[in-house]
Amino acid sequence: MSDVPLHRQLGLTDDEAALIPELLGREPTDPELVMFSLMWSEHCSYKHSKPLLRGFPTTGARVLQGPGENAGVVDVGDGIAVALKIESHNHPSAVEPFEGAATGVGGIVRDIIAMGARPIALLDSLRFGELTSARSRHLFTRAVAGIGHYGNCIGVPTVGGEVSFDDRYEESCLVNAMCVGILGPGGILRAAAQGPGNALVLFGNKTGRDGIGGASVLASAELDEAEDKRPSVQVSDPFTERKLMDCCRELAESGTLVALQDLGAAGLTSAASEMAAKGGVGLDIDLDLVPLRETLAPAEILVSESQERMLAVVLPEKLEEMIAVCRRWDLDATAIGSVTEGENLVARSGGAVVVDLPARLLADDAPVYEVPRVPAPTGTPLDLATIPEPADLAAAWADLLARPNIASKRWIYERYDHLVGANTIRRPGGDAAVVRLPGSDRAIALTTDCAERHCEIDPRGGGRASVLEAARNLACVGARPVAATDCLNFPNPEKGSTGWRLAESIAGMAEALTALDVPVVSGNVSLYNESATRSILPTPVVGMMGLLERADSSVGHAFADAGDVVLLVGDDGVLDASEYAASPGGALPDVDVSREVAAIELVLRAAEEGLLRSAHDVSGGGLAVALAECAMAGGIGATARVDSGRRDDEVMFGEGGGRMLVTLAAGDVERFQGLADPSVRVRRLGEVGGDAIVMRVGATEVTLPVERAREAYERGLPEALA
Amino acid sequence: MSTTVAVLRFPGTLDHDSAVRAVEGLGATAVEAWHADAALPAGTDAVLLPGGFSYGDHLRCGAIASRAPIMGAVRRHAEAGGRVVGICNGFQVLCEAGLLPGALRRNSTLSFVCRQMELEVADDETPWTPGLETGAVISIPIKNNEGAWYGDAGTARVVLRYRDNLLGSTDAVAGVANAAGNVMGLMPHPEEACDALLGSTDGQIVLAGLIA
Amino acid sequence: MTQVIVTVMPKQGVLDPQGQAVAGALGQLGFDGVGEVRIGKRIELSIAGDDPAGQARAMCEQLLANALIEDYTVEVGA
Amino acid sequence: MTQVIVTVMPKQGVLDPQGQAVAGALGQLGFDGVGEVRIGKRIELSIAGDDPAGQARAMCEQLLANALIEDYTVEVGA
Ligand SMILES: Nc1ncnc2c1ncn2[C@@H]1O[C@H](COP(=O)(O)OP(=O)(O)O)[C@@H](O)[C@H]1O
Ligand SMILES: [Mg+2]
Repeated sequence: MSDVPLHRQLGLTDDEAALIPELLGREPTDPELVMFSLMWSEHCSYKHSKPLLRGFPTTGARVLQGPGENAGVVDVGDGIAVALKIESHNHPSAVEPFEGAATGVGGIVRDIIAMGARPIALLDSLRFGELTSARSRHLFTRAVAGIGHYGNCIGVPTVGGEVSFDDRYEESCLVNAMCVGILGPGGILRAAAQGPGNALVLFGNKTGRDGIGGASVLASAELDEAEDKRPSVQVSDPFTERKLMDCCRELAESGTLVALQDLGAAGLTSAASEMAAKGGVGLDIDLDLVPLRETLAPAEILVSESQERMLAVVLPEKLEEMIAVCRRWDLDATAIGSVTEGENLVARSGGAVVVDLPARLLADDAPVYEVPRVPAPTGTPLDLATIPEPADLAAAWADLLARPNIASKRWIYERYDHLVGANTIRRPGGDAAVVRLPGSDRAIALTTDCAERHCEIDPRGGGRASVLEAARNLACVGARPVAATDCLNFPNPEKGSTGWRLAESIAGMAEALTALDVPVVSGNVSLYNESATRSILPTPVVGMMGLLERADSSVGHAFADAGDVVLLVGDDGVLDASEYAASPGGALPDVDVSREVAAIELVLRAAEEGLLRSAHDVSGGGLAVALAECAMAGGIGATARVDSGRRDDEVMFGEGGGRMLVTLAAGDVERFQGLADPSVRVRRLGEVGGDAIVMRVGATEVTLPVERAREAYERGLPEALA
Repeated sequence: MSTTVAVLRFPGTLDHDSAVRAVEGLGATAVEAWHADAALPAGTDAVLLPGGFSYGDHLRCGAIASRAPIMGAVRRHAEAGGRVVGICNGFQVLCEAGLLPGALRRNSTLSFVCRQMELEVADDETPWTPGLETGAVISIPIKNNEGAWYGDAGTARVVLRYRDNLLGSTDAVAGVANAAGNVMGLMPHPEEACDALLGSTDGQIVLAGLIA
Repeated sequence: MTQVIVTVMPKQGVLDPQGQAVAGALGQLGFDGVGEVRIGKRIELSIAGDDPAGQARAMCEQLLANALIEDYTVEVGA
Repeated sequence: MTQVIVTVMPKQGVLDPQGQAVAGALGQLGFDGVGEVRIGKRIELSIAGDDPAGQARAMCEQLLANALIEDYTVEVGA
């Protein structure tokens, strides 16, 4: 180990190490080198993804804060602004799933707090290996427990999310968490430090040896190496986070703060250098003043990732008041330095200067790399002959409903408090959660989605599909999409076709977002999700927010009354990359963005005119599963006829096609059809009624009693975990 | 004069604001009572201990909060016959303070559970079940990790029982009162069931007990 | 400062669902010979003053244990 | 059956939010002389077979303790 130069042990390349003295005009001190290694990691610098991210649309009439701050902020009308962001905590969750997932939630919540916002909702997007693997069962159950523990204890409802299981996540699971918050009357707080002479206050938990090396080692090296770094695991303290939430709300509303920043990856180093660089000022920090839990070296204090800490800039005359508010909330708060003229970040220890360098070198000047873009070969369409046609389609239907990827996610969301705050209008289990905006007649809808199997065989189409599915989920509850956040989970972009897939996925997402007029206001990148033997699927998770002008106008997916007409909006699906076929590869028809957007617009218009009795996105498991989900939710069956020259199982279980299933009162069908753009296909399938779902495909009739569907759907996940 | 309800706030209280909204929805006035104060706000008619994870639920749920300075004042208020309701963590606090019988233990599911529940009225003579007869069913959500009531159901004044004893409470108890009936605690969250938009208004029936 | 160890265990006769679950999980992992499992808390305190054991007992009565469902013991160390 | 006691404590240096909260509460109750408080688990098991201590250690490695953040000790009783 010792003959490896320090910079390489820290994860810097030889070129990067050579660049540092050039920029600095001298050799860095050891603490400085450690700081560079963390700030120049992919996690902090986005050095491989920055150029690609420029492809996203990021502006719009509602955007109050786009990418670049701790979270994006959107104007939702009625004088209300909402902050949102999604973030990954993948590697820490693979090492210690409970604490890793819990601290992931804590981190994203602090990003929202740092904007001066009050968190009102959380979502989680999860990917694990198949549940037939004991290791995956362990990681999954512990991660869910950790997410629940943190969210439940801080009193922010976890209103939605998604999960899927695939072998390719066996060694690199994904834990992404999204948080949404409401800005207070104080408006947006930003991270830029200002006003030489102002005080720099560290508050929240004491600093310990938690997560030291975490940013560079846990977030950008491959897991095999990370496993040696086990003792640096962070332990979550949601009780302190809740006090921070309440305390920051009080501080933000009373206008006590000049700037606010959370401490996340790379701890004080990252928070201080970003605050200084953004504000174009210097900061002078006395490390001896940092409250410690144990004895630490200066470099350790600078990079510790102890959780539940915030850094604020405060006017000298408000310092005493600010510290008193923290004390009232039983939180440590200590002035550890001040804002200075110039641009240097200075850190002192024992009276000596141990760090003195321009903050922007750390925060902004990491080298940027173009990823190689080696296209993967185009797939060939799935050969249906390789998939035996089931003799009993009803049994195949019920089996599909019980697969963990399709089955009810009740086992997960009942472990999460999805109600706290008394604003949850639509609970988990439907297409999107609907959350009332307190003090207003409006509500927002929230969803996370990703079409990772589609992204593998056609990353551009998969990028489009991920965005469009999120938008359909919002449209189905009657919410107009207004803003997005994204988390790009990929393997090593320097190898194989990953760089190309990353670029293509982003291009596809950008295209669909532009067509929907939905800007990306924040996001996160997590690369190197692979082991020596296996890489994850390209997984660009989309978190999307929609708006309802009237909180009481949302639509659910439950079938309502017997006699309601069932309509299918959209095109046919295929079995390539479907849950039913469960075979990798295939080739998918092009995603026609403008037609799919027109279909979304139709459902939105119908919702706005109050025509919809129910609406549901057709996703995993295809039409048959979507029909069953609406029937189970409503406790009433339906008949649906689909005429088609294709194989019965393809008609029933095929996926894609940008489809939505809606029901209307019989008298409203004509009005609905009148709203449709001519490019959108609308088919009448049948009527709601009875206690079974009856599908007539050509000459075949398949009947599944609603109770049998429910038994399979509710059994799936608990049985897979037993 | 409208009733003034003091809504307690401990570090880690989560449901303060929703409880305030529910109380105000009933036409009462809500005022905050801070854990470190020795007295209830002037003019307090009734007290609500909202849900949450006071002191992080460390040691035992409600244990640390039950020893906070404000609890002396709550005790005096209760002993003088004043109305007190504890919801979820507030119920745990009242049991730990000895103002209600029994203790709340880990759910037999060994997991947190958030679910809409049907509750059966077990005692229609308390102030917390006005207009309801014994056996009537109301729907209010639960969300807790340590919600299994343990105690002597024979001597305790049981107000509400679960129809489905999911958490493993003694005798399916969801809520109990003291012998006089002026103090009551329940694990389900009535403040989350005070608005048709959120699915149920049955919580208003229980909380109406605060308004004499 | 005297090191004091307080042990708080669920009362005999009071069901310990967590202990039962752990017993079940150990069985599933292939540990056959496991009988009853009971899970409680171990609290390590350093206490100043003349009567650390008495202090610790007072702490148990007032906060650390709930007499309805738990028993405690106090042990004074080095 | 041999009675075995497993003690699982947070590792030195690892945050112990529970211990911190209890230390604070004891101070507020007027117990002045309390220094550090650390809280862990005490697990009482009865184990059959020749090597109860070895069995218990294996159980700790596999289930009872989380080696990343906790230390454990095994004590064989009567
Ligand atoms: N990890 C999770 N956390 C919380 N809720 C979840 C999670 N996974 C799924 N859900 C909820 O279960 C429902 C079904 O999810 P999913 O099958 O992913 O929906 P869709 O395929 O329509 O996007 C949604 O309401 C979703 O919010
Ligand atoms: Mg689904």
